[in-house]
Amino acid sequence: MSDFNLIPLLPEIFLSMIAMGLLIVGVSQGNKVTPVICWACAGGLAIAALLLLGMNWDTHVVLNGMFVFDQFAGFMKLLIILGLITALALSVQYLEQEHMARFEYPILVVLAGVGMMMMVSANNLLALYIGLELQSLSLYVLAAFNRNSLRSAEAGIKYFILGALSSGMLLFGISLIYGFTGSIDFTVIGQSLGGLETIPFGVTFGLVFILAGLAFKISAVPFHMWTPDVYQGAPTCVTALFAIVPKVAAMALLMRLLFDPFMAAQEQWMQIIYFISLASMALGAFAAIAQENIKRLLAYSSIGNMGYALIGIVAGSPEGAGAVVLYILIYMVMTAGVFAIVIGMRRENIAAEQISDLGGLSKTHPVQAYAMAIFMFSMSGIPPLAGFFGKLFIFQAAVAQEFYILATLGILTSVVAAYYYLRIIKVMFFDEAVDGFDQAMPFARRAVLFIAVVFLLAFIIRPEAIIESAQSAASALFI
Amino acid sequence: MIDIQMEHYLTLAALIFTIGVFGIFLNRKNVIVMLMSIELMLLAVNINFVAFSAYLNDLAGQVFTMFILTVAAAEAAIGLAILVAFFRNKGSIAVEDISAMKG
Amino acid sequence: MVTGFRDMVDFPILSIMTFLPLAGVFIILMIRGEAEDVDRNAKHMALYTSLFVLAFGLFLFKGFDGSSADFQFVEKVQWFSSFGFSYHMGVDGISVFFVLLSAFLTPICIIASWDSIKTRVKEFMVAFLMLECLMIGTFCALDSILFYVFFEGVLIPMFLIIGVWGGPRRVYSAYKFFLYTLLGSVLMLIALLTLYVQGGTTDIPALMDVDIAKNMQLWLWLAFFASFAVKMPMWPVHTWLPDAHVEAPTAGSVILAGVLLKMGGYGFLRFSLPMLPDASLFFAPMVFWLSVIAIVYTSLVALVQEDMKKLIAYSSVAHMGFVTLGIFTVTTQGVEGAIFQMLSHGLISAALFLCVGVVYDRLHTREIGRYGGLVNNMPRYATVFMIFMLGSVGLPGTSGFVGEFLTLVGAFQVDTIIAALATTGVVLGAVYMLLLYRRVIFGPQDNKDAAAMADLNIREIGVLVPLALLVLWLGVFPTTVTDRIAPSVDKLIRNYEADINADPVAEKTTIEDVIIIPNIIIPEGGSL
Amino acid sequence: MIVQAFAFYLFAGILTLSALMVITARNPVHSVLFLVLAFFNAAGLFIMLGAEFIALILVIVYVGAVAVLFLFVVMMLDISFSDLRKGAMQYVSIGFVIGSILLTELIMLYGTWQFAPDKDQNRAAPHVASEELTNTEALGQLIYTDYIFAFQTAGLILFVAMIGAIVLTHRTREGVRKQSVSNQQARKPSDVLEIQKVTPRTGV
Amino acid sequence: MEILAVFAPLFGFLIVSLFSKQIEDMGAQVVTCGAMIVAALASVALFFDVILGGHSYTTVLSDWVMSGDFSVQWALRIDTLSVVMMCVVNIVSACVHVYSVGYMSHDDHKARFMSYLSLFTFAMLMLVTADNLLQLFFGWEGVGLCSYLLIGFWNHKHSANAAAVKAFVVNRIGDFGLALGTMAAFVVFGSVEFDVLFEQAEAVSGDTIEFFGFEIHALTLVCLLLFMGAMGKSAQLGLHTWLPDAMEGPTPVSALIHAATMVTAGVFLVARMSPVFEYAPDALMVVAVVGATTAFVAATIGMTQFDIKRVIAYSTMSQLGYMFFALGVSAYSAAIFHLMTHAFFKALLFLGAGSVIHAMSDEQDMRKMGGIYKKIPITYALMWIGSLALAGIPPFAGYFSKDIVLESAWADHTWFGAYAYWMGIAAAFMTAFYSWRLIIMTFHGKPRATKKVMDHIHESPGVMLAPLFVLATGAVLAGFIFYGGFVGSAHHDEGHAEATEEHHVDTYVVTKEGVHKKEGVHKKEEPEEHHASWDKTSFWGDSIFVKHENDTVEAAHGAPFWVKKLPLLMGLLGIGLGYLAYMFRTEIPATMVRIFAPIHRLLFNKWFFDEIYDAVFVKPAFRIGRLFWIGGDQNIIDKHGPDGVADKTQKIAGVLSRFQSGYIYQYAFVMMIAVIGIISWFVFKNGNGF
Repeated sequence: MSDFNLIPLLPEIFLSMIAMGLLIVGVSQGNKVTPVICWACAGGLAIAALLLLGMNWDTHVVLNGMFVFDQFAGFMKLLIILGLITALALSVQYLEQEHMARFEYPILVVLAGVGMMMMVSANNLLALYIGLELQSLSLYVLAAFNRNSLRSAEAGIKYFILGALSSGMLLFGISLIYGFTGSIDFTVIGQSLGGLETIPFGVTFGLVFILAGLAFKISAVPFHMWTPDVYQGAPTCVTALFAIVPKVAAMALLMRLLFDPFMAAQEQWMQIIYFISLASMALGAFAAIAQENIKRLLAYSSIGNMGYALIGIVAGSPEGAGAVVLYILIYMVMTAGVFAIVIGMRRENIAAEQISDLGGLSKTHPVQAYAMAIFMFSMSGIPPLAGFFGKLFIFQAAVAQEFYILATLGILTSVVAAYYYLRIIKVMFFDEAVDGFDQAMPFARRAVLFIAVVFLLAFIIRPEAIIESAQSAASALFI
Repeated sequence: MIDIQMEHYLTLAALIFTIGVFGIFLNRKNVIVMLMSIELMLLAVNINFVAFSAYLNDLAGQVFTMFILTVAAAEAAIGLAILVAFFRNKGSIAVEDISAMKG
Repeated sequence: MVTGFRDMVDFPILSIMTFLPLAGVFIILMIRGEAEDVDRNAKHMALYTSLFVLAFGLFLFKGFDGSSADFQFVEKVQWFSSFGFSYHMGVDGISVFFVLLSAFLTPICIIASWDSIKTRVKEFMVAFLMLECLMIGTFCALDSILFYVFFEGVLIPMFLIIGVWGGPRRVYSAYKFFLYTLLGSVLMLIALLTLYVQGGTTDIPALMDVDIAKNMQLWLWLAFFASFAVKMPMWPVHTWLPDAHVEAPTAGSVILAGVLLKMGGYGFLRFSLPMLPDASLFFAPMVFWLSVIAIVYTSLVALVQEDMKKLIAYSSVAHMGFVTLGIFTVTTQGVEGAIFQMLSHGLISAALFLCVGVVYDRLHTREIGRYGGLVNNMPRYATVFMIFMLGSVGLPGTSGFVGEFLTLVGAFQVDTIIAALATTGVVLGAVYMLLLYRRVIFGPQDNKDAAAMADLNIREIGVLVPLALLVLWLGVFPTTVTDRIAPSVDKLIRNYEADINADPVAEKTTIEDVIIIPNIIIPEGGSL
Repeated sequence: MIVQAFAFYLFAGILTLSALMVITARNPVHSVLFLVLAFFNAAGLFIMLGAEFIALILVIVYVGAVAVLFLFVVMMLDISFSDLRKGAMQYVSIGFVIGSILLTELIMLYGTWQFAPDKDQNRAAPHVASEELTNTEALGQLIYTDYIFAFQTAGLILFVAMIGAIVLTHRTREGVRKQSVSNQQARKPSDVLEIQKVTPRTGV
Repeated sequence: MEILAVFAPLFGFLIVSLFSKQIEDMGAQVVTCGAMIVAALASVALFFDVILGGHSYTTVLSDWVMSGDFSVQWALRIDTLSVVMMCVVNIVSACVHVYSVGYMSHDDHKARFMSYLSLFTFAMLMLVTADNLLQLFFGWEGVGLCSYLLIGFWNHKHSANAAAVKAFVVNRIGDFGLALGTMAAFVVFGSVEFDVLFEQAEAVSGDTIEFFGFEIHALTLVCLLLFMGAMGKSAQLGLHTWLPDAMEGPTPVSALIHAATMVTAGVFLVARMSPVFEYAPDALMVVAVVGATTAFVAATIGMTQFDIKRVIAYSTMSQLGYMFFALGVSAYSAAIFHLMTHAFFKALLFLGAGSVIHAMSDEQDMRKMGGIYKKIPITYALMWIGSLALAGIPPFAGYFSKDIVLESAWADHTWFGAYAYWMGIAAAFMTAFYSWRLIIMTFHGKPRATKKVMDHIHESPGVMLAPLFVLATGAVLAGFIFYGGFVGSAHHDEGHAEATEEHHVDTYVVTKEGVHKKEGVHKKEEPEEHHASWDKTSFWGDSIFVKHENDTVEAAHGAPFWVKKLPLLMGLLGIGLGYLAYMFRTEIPATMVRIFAPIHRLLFNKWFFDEIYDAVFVKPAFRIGRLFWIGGDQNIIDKHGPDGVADKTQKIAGVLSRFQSGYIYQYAFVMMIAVIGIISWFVFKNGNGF
C-alpha cells in the first residue's frame, strides 16, 4: 500500500471527526445548543478550509487510485466549504424561527459536505458512487428535515425517490462501463477508451446512464423535475444549501468524469450535454416566468444557470472548463446573496414566499431591495455585474469552439430569463409597498449579503486573481 | 441457449431493470412499491456487476456490488424514514397524494 | 494651448470623466440626515458632479486635436489579462462629440428634474450619475468588451428611471425597453466574441485591421445590426421607443433621445463599417430601405399622435432614419452628416422633451388637445419651443438642417430614389411639428388651466437657452464640429474603400453566401 | 451444462416473475414477500456466478434486514389497498412501449457485447485461483486494503442513515412518563423527604 | 456696404426680439424702421456702385457646411441681379415697415410683428445674395419661416394658423425639389457654388444622371428639381394653394411677402440659375408652360373672388405666371424687370387694399363695400395707379414690363412660346377686368356696409400713406426708367456710345406711346444719365446668361406691331368690360354666372385644387398615419413582435408549468423517456454499429 497516504484527505477526515464529535455534544446537550453546534460546524469548516489551503495542491492520487487531489479538487472544495459556511450562516436564525432547531442539522450539513468533497476528489467510479450517496442521503434527510411540515416531507419523498432512481441509472451506467473496460478506475478507463478507434455502444449506453444520474444532481433538464418541488418544499435554509453547494460538487464531478476518463468519447457526450444544456436554458427561462413562489422561481433559475454552465462543458476546452468554474463561483455568490434575502422574508414570524411579498421592498427595506436588484441584474447577465462575466466567458468558450448556434440560443434564453428577474425588481421597485418584513437581520446574513454585493460589484475591477485561479484549477483536468 | 453465457445474465438484468423502472412510473397508489422498484433496479445492477466480474475474472465488480448493497440498505432506511415522516403529516402514502407542490 | 494639452497625455481625462460621476454617487450615498436635506444635498451634489464632468469635457474639447484621425487621450491598462481584454479608452473625431453631448446633457437633465422629481430624489440622482458614467464610458471605450459593459450597463439605470419615476404604463414600457434592447445587444455580444476569436483581440483599433471571411462577416453584421438597429431604433424594431419616451420622466426621455439612441449609430460607425466592410456593402440597400421606411412611416404616424411625447418620439425614429441612411452611404457627406445629425438630434429632441416637460410639470398631461394658445401666457416658452421645433423641422440655420442635408447629399450620391423618398420625410416632418406647435402654442385658449400656466422660470430658461444657443450655433457654424470629425471620417471611409477594393469577390455577393451556415454547430470532425 | 442451464432458467424465471409481482401485487405485503423471493433467486444466480459472499450477503442483509424493514413499515402504516390500480392503465401502454424500447436496445447491446481489447490489463483485482482463497477471503482482503476508502465512507453513509432515520422519525412524546436514571440517581433524600417531628395528638 | 444692407434688418430683429421688454413698442418700431431705411439706402448705394461702377464681387463671411468635397461658405454675392433684388426687397420692405406702424397701431404685439418683418427681410436678403445653392436654401426656408410666422400672426384665429401651416408645408414640398436639386447639382457639378455651376454648365451639358432608375439629362433634372422649389415658393399652378390662404396674415405681410418679395424668389432662382437653365431647354419649356398656365388659371379664378385680398393674391399668382413664362423663353431680364415693377405696383395695391380694410374696420369682403371713394380719396387714387399699372396701361410700370414679357414669349418662336403668349394675352384681359371689378365693387356703387362701419370710415394716417406714395412713384416710374437697363436692346457689341444710340432709338420705337404720355406727366431728371450707360448687356454684366440664339428679349424688340399692341388692347377691353358689368349694367355678372354656372362654380371654387389636394394628399396622409400607427405599429409590429412574443412566452411558461404536475411517477417517466430518447438517438444515428 504505497499510496496509503491520508494527507490529501485531511479536510474530509477532519470534518468527519468534527461531525461525529459534535454529534456526541449534541446528544448530550440536547437541541438547545443547536446554534452553538452550527457555529462550531462553521468553525470546523473554516479550519478545514485552512487545512485545504495549507496543503500541497500538486496532483496526488492516493488510496489505490480512489482519491485524487489536485488544483481542481482543491479549488472546488474550497468553494464547497465556503458555500457550506454560508449555508450554515444563513440557517441559524431560520432554524430557531421555524422551530426545527435540532442539532443534527449542522451535522448532516457537514456530512453532506464531506460527501461532496469526496465527489470532487473521486478518481474511481466506486468512489464517485460512494461520495455521491453520502452527499445524497444527507440531503434527502435535510430536505425532509422539518418533519412537522407536510411540504418538507413531500420534498423529501420526491427528492429521495427520484434521487434513488437516478442513482440506479448511474449505477447501471457504471456497470456497463465496468463491463466494457473491466475497470472502475478513471485513469484506466481513460487509457482504455483512448486506445479505441470508435467508441462502442456499450460505453455510449453507459455514458448516457451515468450522465442521466449526474444531470439529476445538477438538476439539468430533463432530469430537473424534482428541483422546483424540492426547492419549494424544503425548509428555506435547506433550499439555500441546495442552491448553493451540491451543484458545485456535481458539476465538478461531471467535469472530471467527462474531461478525464471519457475525453475520448467527447463526440458522444458532447451531443448529450449540448441537448441538456439547451433544454435547461430554455426551460429555466420559460417555466420560471409562470412562477409565483420565489423559491420555485429560484429553482428554475438554477436550472437555467446550470444550462449555461454546461455550455462551457460542451465546448470541451480548457477555457470552457475554466469558464464553468468561474460561472459556478459567480453563481454561488449570487445565489447566496439572494437567499440571504429570501430567508429573511418573514412577516409576523411566518415565512413569506410569494414574489408579491417583496412588493415595495425598496421603500420598506431599501438596502435589501438594492442588494436584491443587484443580484437580479447580475443573474440576468447585465454588465458591469459579475454575472455578466460569468456568461461572457462561457459564451466565449463556446464561440471559440464554433458552437455559434448553441451560444446564440443560450444568449437568447438569457433574455427571456431577464424577464422574470426583472419581475422581481419590478415588484420591489415599481409596485406599491406591502407591510415590511420583520426587522432584525442577523449579522451573519448581513455579512453574506455584504460580501455578495461587494463581490458582484467589484469583480469587474480586479478579476484577474479569481479568473486565473479558476483557470488554473480547470487546467488541472487537462494534464 | 443451453450454454449459459454472460449475455443471459445481462439480459436478465436488463429485464429486471426495466421492470424496476416500470414499477416506478406505473405505480399510483403506494410509495413503498416505488422503493421496492428501486431495490429491483439495484438488484439488476448487481447482477450486471457480478456477471461482468465473473466473466472478467475481476473481483472489483463484486466489491462494487457489496457497496451497492450497503448503500441500498442505508437508502432504504432513510427512504422509509422519510415515508414515515410523510405519513405522519398526511395520513397517506398514496403517490397521488404527494403532489402538494407543482407548477 | 493645444500643445499644453498634448503634454497632458498621461492625464487620464477620459477615465476621470467616466468615473467622476461614480465618485458623486458614493458621496450621495453617504449623505445622511433629514429627508429634505438629503434630497436637497443629493441634488446639489449631483449637479456639481455633472458640472465638473462638463468642465472636464470642455478641457477635452480644447485639447482634442481636430486635425488628427488617431485616437487621442488614449489610456490602456491590463484588465482581464488572461483573456487579453484591456481597459482601453480613447476618443477620435467620431466619438469625442458624443462624450461632450453626454456630459452636456446630464447637468441639464439634473436641473430639469430639480422640482419635477419629488419622490426618491436621492436614488434618482444616483441613477442619473450612473447613467452618465456609463454613457461616457460607452463612447470612450476602445475595447469591445469594455464597450459592451458600458453599452449594456446603461439598461440598468434607465430601466429604473423609467420604472420608478415613470408614468402610468411605466412597467410595460420599462420592460419593453429593457428586453427589446437586451435582445439586440446579446446578439451583438456573440458577434463581439466571434470577432475576438477571429481576431484574437478585443482591441477595437486592432480589430479594424482584422480581415474576416465573407460569409462570417454577414452573420456578424446581422448580429451587430440587431443590437444597433434596436437601439437607434430603426423600423420595424422601433416600437419600444414611443412607449419608453411617453412613460419616462422628462429627464429620462431627454437622455434616452439625446444620448442612448446615438449609441446605435455610434456602434455602426465603430463596428459595422470598419470591421465588416463587405457585409456593410452587401446590406446597405436593406438599411437604406429600412431607413426610408422609418422616415416616411414614422413621420406619418407622428402626424396622428395626440400625445406630445409620443409625437416627438416618433419624430426621433424618423430622424434617426436619416442617420442610418447617412452612415451606410459611406460617403464623406453621409457619414459626417449622420454624426452631425445625431449630435443635433441629441440637442433638439432633448430640448423638445424638456419643453414637453415644462408644460407637463404644470398641467400633468401630455395630451396635445389640452393645451392651446400658450403663446399668450408663455411667450418665452413659445419662443424657445419654436427654435427647437424649427430645428426638428430642419430649418437651415439650425443644426437640424445641416445633418439632414448632408445625409441626403450622401444618399443622393448613392441612390437617388432613396434620397428622394427620404427627402419627403422633411416635408412630413414640417407637417407634424408645425401642427404640434400650432395646436399647443397657437390657437384660442380654450382651457382655463392651460391659460393660467406661468411662463418659464429662471431654472427652465437656464436649461433651455443653452440648448437653443447650441442649436443655432451649430446651424450657422457647423464647422465647429465637422472640422474635427472630418479626419476620422476620412480615415474610416478610406479604410472602408480599401477593404472593399482589396477583396476581389466583393462585387458579387448573393443570398446564398448568407445562407451557407459556417461550420456552426460542431467543430470540424463533429457529427451533429 | 444442462444442469447449469436449467438452474439459470429456473432462477431467472422465478426472479422475473416475482419482480413483476412486486410491482403488480395489490397488497404491499405481498409485494415485499415477492421481493424476498426475488432476492433469493438472485442469490442463487450469484452463487452460480461464483460470488458466494455476495449471495449470502444478499440473503442476510436484504432478506434479513431490508425486506423486514419494508414489511415492518408496511404494516405499521396500515395502508388501504382497495383500488390500487385505478388510473394506472393510461400509462401502461406508453410505459410498455418505452419499456420495450429500452429492453430491446439493451438486449441488442448485449447481443453484440464486446470487451475492451486491453481488459485483462485493466483488472484491478484479478481473481486469484479459488483453490487458494475463498471468495469471501478474497473480498475481505480487498475491502480492507484497496477499497479501504470506500469501506470507510460506507461507514459514514450508514452513520448518516442512522442520524437520518432518527431525526426524521424519533419523537419525544409529551406526557409520557419515562424513567430518568440520572434523575433517580441524583435524587437525595433531603430533596424529597422531610422529616417532621410529629407531636402526638396534634396531627400534621 | 453689403454687410450693412443685409445685416441691418437682422440687427433690427435681434434688438427687438431680445429687448422687446426694455424698448417697448415705440422703440421697436423706430429700431426696425430705422434699420430698414438704412438698409434700403445702403442697397441703393450698392445699386449704383455695382451697376454704374460695374464691379460685382463676392464677400465671404465664414465657412458654413464643410464636408469633404461639399463645401459651402456664408457669402454675399453682389452683382446686378442681387442688387436689383436687394433694392426691391429693401425699398418695399422699408415701405411696409413704415406702413405697419400705422396699420398695426391697434395690435398688442407690435414689436413681435416688426421683428418678424425684419427677420423676413434679412432672410430674403440672404436668399438674393447667396453665392451658392445652400445659402439660397437658407434664405429660402428663412423666408418661408417668416411667412409662416406672419401669416399666423393673429394666432388666435384657427384659419390663420391653418393658413400658416399650409403655407409652410406647401412651400416645403417645393423645397423638397429644391433640396433634391441642390443635391443633384452637387452630384453633377461636385459643388453647389454658383461660380462653379456657371462655369461648368456647358461642360456637363451632355451628362446624364440616374434618377429613379432612368437615365436623365443631368442639367434638365437639376433645373426641374430647382424649378419645383421655385413653383412652391412662387405659387405656381399645383403648388399655389397656399397663397390665397396666406391672405389671413396682416395686409402689410401680404404686400411684402406675398406680393413683392418672397413669392418672386422662384423667379429670382431661375434667373440666377440662368447659365444652367440655358443648357436645359426641356426644363425651360416646362417653366414656360407652367408659368403660362398659371397666369391663365389664376386670372380666371381672380375674376370670381369676393375677398379683396384674395383677388389681388390671384392676380399676384397670375403675374408670377407671366414672369415664369418669360423665364421659360429665356427672357430672364424681362422676368426680373416685371418682377421689379410688379413689386411696386402690387405692394401698392395690397397696401391700398390694406388701407381700405383698415378704413372698413377690417372688412375684406367686397360685397360689403362700395361707395366709399369719396371718403378715402387718396387711397382711391393710389388704387387706380396700382390697377393701371397692373392692367398694363401706359405709361405705368406694368405696361413696359408686361409687354416685353409677352413680346419675348412671342419672339421665342416655339410652340410653348406661342402658348405662353396667348395665355398671357387672355390673362391680360382678365387681369384688367378683375382689377376694375375690384375698384368698382370697392369704391363705387351703393354702400353695402353697415352704417356703423360707414360712419367709421376714414382716410389712413400719414404714416400709412407716405409709403404708398413711394410705391406709387415706383409703380409709375420704374417701368419707364429702367426699361432700357433691364431689357433694352444691345445687339451691337461695338462701342458703348453706339450701343447707347441704338438703344435710344429702339426705346423710342418700342415705347413711343408710353414715352409720350410720360413726358406729359413727369419730369425726368436722371434717366438720361442712366441711359448713357444702360443697355441690358452691360447692365446685367454676367449675372444673367443667355445663349445668343435664345436671346428672345433682343428678338422681342423686333416683334410685329400687333404683337406689341395686343396686350394693351386687351387691357383696355378688360377695363371697359369691368366698367360695363359692374358700373353700368350691374345685372351682367349675375347673368353670366347663371349662364356659365358650371364654369363659374369651377372658377369660384378655385378649380377645386384645395378639395382635390385634401382628398388626395391630406386626408390620406392622416388616414395612412393612423393606419400605420394602429394597424402597423400596434396591430402588426407590437402584436406579433414584442407583445406577441411576450404572450407566447407566457403561454409556453403556462404549459411548462402545467407539465410540472407534481406527481413523482410523471417525473420519473420524463427522466426515463429522456434516457431512452438519448440512447435511441445514438442507436438510430449510427445503428449499423450493432
